[in-house]
Amino acid sequence: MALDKTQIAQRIAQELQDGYYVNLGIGIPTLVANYIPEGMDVVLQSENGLLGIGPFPEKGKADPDLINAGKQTVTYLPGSAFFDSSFSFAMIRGGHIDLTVLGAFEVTENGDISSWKIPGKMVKGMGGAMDLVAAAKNIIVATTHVDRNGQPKLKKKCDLPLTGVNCVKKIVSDMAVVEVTDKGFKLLERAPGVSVEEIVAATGAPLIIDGEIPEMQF
Amino acid sequence: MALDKTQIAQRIAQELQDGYYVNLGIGIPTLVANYIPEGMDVVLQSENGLLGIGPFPEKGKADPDLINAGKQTVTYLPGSAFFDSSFSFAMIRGGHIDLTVLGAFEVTENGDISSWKIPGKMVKGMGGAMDLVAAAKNIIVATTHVDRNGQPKLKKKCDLPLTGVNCVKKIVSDMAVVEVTDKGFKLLERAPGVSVEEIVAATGAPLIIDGEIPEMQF
Amino acid sequence: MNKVVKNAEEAIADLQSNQTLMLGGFGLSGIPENCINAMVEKGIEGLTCISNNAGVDDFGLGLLLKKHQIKKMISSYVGENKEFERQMLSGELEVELNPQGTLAERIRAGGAGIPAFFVPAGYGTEVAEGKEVRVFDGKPHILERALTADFSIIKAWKGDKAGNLIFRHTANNFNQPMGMAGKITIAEVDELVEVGELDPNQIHLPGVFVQRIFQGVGYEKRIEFETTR
Amino acid sequence: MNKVVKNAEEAIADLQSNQTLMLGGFGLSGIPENCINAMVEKGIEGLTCISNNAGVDDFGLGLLLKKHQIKKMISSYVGENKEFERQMLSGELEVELNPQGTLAERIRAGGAGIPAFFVPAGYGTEVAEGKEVRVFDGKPHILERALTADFSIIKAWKGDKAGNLIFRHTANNFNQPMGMAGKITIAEVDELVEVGELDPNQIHLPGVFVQRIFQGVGYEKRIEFETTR
Repeated sequence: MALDKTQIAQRIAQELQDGYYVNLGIGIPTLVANYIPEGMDVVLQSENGLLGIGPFPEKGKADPDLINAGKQTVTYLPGSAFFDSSFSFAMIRGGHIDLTVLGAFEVTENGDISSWKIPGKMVKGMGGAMDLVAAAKNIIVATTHVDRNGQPKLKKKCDLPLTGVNCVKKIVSDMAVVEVTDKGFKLLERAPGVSVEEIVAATGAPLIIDGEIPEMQF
Repeated sequence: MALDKTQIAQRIAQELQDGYYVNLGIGIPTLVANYIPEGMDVVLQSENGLLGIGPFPEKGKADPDLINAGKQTVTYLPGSAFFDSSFSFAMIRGGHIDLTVLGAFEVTENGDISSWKIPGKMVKGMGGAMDLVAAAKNIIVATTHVDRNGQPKLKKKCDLPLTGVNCVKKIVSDMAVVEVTDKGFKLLERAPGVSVEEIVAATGAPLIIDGEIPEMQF
Repeated sequence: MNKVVKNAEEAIADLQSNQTLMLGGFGLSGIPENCINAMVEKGIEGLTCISNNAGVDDFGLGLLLKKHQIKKMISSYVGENKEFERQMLSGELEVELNPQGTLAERIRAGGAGIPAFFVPAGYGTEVAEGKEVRVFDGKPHILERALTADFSIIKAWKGDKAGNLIFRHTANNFNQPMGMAGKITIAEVDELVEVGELDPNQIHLPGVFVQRIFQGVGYEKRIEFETTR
Repeated sequence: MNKVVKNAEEAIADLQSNQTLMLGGFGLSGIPENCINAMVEKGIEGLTCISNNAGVDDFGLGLLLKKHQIKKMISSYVGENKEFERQMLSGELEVELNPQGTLAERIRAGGAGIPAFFVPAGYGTEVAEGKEVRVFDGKPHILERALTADFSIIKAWKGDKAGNLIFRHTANNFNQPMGMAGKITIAEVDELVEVGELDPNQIHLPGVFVQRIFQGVGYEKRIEFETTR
């Protein structure tokens, strides 16, 4: 059975390592924060100027001067630091963030990603996504495997305007964990109960399938 | 009679305006700080990271963490701010400093300046001088009119390696105040008791002399 | 040298139609509420506004949009504003979208006297169209130009009468770099203190960058998405 | 995640000959005394040192120079050091002189992922030799490249165990940008405190940039030109 959003976040959390500085995009990626393994030091960066995002505030304690990049009220943790936007992106562009997790409309077998614009329909802007994908060492996309119309989101070529090229390293979808290799998509894991055939059918580009594909472990 | 160093500094201080942010180079320029007119707000910038240089510390109060760009111990004033070197030069390069006063080996009639290197002899480096002359809105050179060998320092062309081109706006020497105009050097004022003829003789490029040249007033 | 003005009206008195402005803030956090309201009141038009976001329909820059005072926006994210979307799609409003980090760095560069610089962000996307591409260390980059403005209008937490500013939490965001990039920078602050009351090691933006300052009144500090545990 | 090391020896344990280092400080103010001494002790050679100055004959980087451990210096001002001058004039030491602001910005750019940028400083001088010149807004600029280093070795005032740093007065200088530009950044501090003791609004260099930190000992903090009233 395909994963729900929470499970996608849970699976991505397994990619975290002690000492990681991580930027989590809006949506499913934000949920990853809830599954940081106990005892592991992971510091969350918010590109509007905070290193060390804490949990959402208690009711009545929301501070308008303290929001995340999704404009949600947050808190900060001991050891946090605040800084301006140019410094924040110096941190991102300079490669000091270990991992970026973000959503996508489409991802290609060579790691291109479209995530910010649907011509004629959605014109919200790219925010910090282009900077993040151009600079982070490791970029994981959190997404459903197919779109609302059942069309593959993992493709040979993006149809929508690009956010970045050759940048996505891994995709964790509701159906599979897929690595972007020099030779294209490589299937690493299946969602529990989802078959390799189902994943192949739902993917818009060839999948390298090397031996037995294990189920994700939670 | 030609001015002494203190008088050169005094004359330059007359160029200050209320609200000016000023960077004073090493040597005579530093002395300008002693002649800021009473009641005038002038803020001194030190390119190693201080806006608002105060007087030298009292004996026994020198702080190794608080020096000026000449590496002398200083103090700071109420309203001062400290910052790093890249920010300091953002301030300078971005044109936020109103006036830079510095010494020179040579200045040319089109505003070129040499001040940092004597090939084969002196190789200390340019420090912040190249950044300052490339960016300040107004650059005044404080200098003797001739060098130790009696040779003019105001010339048609620099013989020594340049610090910057087309940048010096005014020269206050021990003999004269000279403006650098589109048409070359223009004599503005004479040191008390120094004749126009003496100044012309000591200058290595033509001087525009427009009417009666007044003596400097102190 | 007196930088202190009475209020927003006095601060923006010589601001004119068709000028280019930078306006600090991220979402509705750290926006110069007083000056925005005064600009709405003043009715100047044809403005080019450099601001990461465009407010919401009834607050922040949305107020200027509603009255058609803005000709062009240079931003990174303009969601959460229906009137904005309408004006953009209808062609009434010109919009230049920048990657957020590129926008922030263009502004910092404008204040720092760096006319152009290379960044990786946007390479291979429509952002790169018409821009010089150059490979450094095997990675393609695009050349981006600095931004400056006739006025930078920013919001800080504490400021002293010499213009030194301290920002609070994530309300800093674009305010600090924008404060460096305006020909004239106007700072409105929650609290205006005497010179000497701020620790010189804690100044985020030194007074040299700030030409006018005043203590704002009646801050609404609206929260866009109040999220609690 | 443990960033705290015991001392300078442990901090530089894997530093090797022929590597490129950035060393913070302006003159003798804010230099990483402990690490410099440990490097002298360790005897590594062939170093490329990026540092605004080169210390004095018997202190700071002068100690490494004296033992011929430095192959190349990238600096802006190297006066006040006779041995330096001798080695440079004799050709034993390679020296690249940069305008100070260009040096600082090249370092910041290295940390900020900006591979190259244009500045006016040095145009028309020998600094511009071999560099691309381009006119922006009527003014010629030269293209400068970013600097990075295998190790950045910096000195701060207070630091916490997460690597967050606060500098004091003009001892900040090159330490902050260099802290951003090292593949590994080592910070020695006057005072190492627990996580949470520093105000998050007052951090000059956030911990993400710092890989190793320790509280230094026996700081001499020599004054180059003690000047009093």
